[in-house]
Amino acid sequence: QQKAQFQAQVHNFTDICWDKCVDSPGSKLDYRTETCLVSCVERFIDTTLAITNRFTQMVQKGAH
Amino acid sequence: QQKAQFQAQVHNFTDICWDKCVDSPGSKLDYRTETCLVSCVERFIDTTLAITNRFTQMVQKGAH
Amino acid sequence: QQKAQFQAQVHNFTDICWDKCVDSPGSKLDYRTETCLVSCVERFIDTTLAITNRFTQMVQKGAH
Amino acid sequence: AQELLQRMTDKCFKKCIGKPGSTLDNSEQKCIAMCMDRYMDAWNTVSRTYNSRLQ
Amino acid sequence: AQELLQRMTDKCFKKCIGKPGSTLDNSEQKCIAMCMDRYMDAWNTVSRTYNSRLQ
Amino acid sequence: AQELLQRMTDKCFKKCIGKPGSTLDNSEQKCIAMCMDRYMDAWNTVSRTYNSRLQ
Repeated sequence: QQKAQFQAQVHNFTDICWDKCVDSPGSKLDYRTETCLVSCVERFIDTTLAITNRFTQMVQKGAH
Repeated sequence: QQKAQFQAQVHNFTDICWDKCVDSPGSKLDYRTETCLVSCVERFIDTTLAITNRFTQMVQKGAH
Repeated sequence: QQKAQFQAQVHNFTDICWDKCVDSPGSKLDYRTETCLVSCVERFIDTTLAITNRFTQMVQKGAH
Repeated sequence: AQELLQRMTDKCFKKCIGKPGSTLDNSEQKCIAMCMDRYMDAWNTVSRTYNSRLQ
Repeated sequence: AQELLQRMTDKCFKKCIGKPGSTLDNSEQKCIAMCMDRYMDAWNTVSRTYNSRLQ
Repeated sequence: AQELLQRMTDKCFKKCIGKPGSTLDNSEQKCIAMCMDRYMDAWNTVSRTYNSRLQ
């Protein structure tokens, strides 16, 4: 079940990062696109963490 | 369960109306954006009602 | 249940092909739009088959 | 029909309502009615095409 | 809150991260915080409007 | 693999088929094959990156 969740996330990230990084698919995955995909996943996870942390703080302060 | 349905609709409306009304998020929810959000929800509900009524009439007349 | 699956596909195809073929809805479904919708469904099914076949071959050759 | 109504509402709201105003004005109402008819036409065309492909 | 967090993350990532770089830079972090606040404002406005319409 | 095939088909149909014609022409077929390979590359890159982040 953990594997299913991992795969669901990979599908989701691939969907989002494909749109951000791939214009027209070429005959190879070039270096630029690969770097973009790696950064996209990393920054998406950073964004998720930033939002979750900030939200938790707000809830604890009762601001929401 | 009614609360869950209400919240699901709020998520859905926020998604649609965010794209219609918010270009770049500013330091406050300005008056213009707030008005747009309120109208967006109201007009979306109007659209739903208009479509549902018209569809019901069609089904009753056997036009579909 | 087969009927439900058929209808789910029709909803899905209509969604995709509406975006590809209909710019602004007119007072009739004109010939050009109708032709586009028919081709859109046909080509989408072709694409699905092409991708599924190629994927199956890859799995059989152990390339993936 | 629930699924059809939902998808039709989403598509026609996006097509017909530019900046939402204080009421659905006349041209928006006409656009919605026309969009709805064309969406059902499209649904029927797609359904027929898919069905004949399955034969 | 899970659903809210997920949708907010999707929207704010799309709005604030143009080309993803090697870190979240300062302006991206500020954009995310602001986007998050505005998204919750929007959620509350929508919720209030929908609720009063149901009365 | 069902989910992968579905998402890949959606993305590659959108990228490779402009105005759908009476057959899949040669350049569309090539585009689909290439798109499919790149989509799987992307999936693998994403999977590796996410996995190393979880360690």
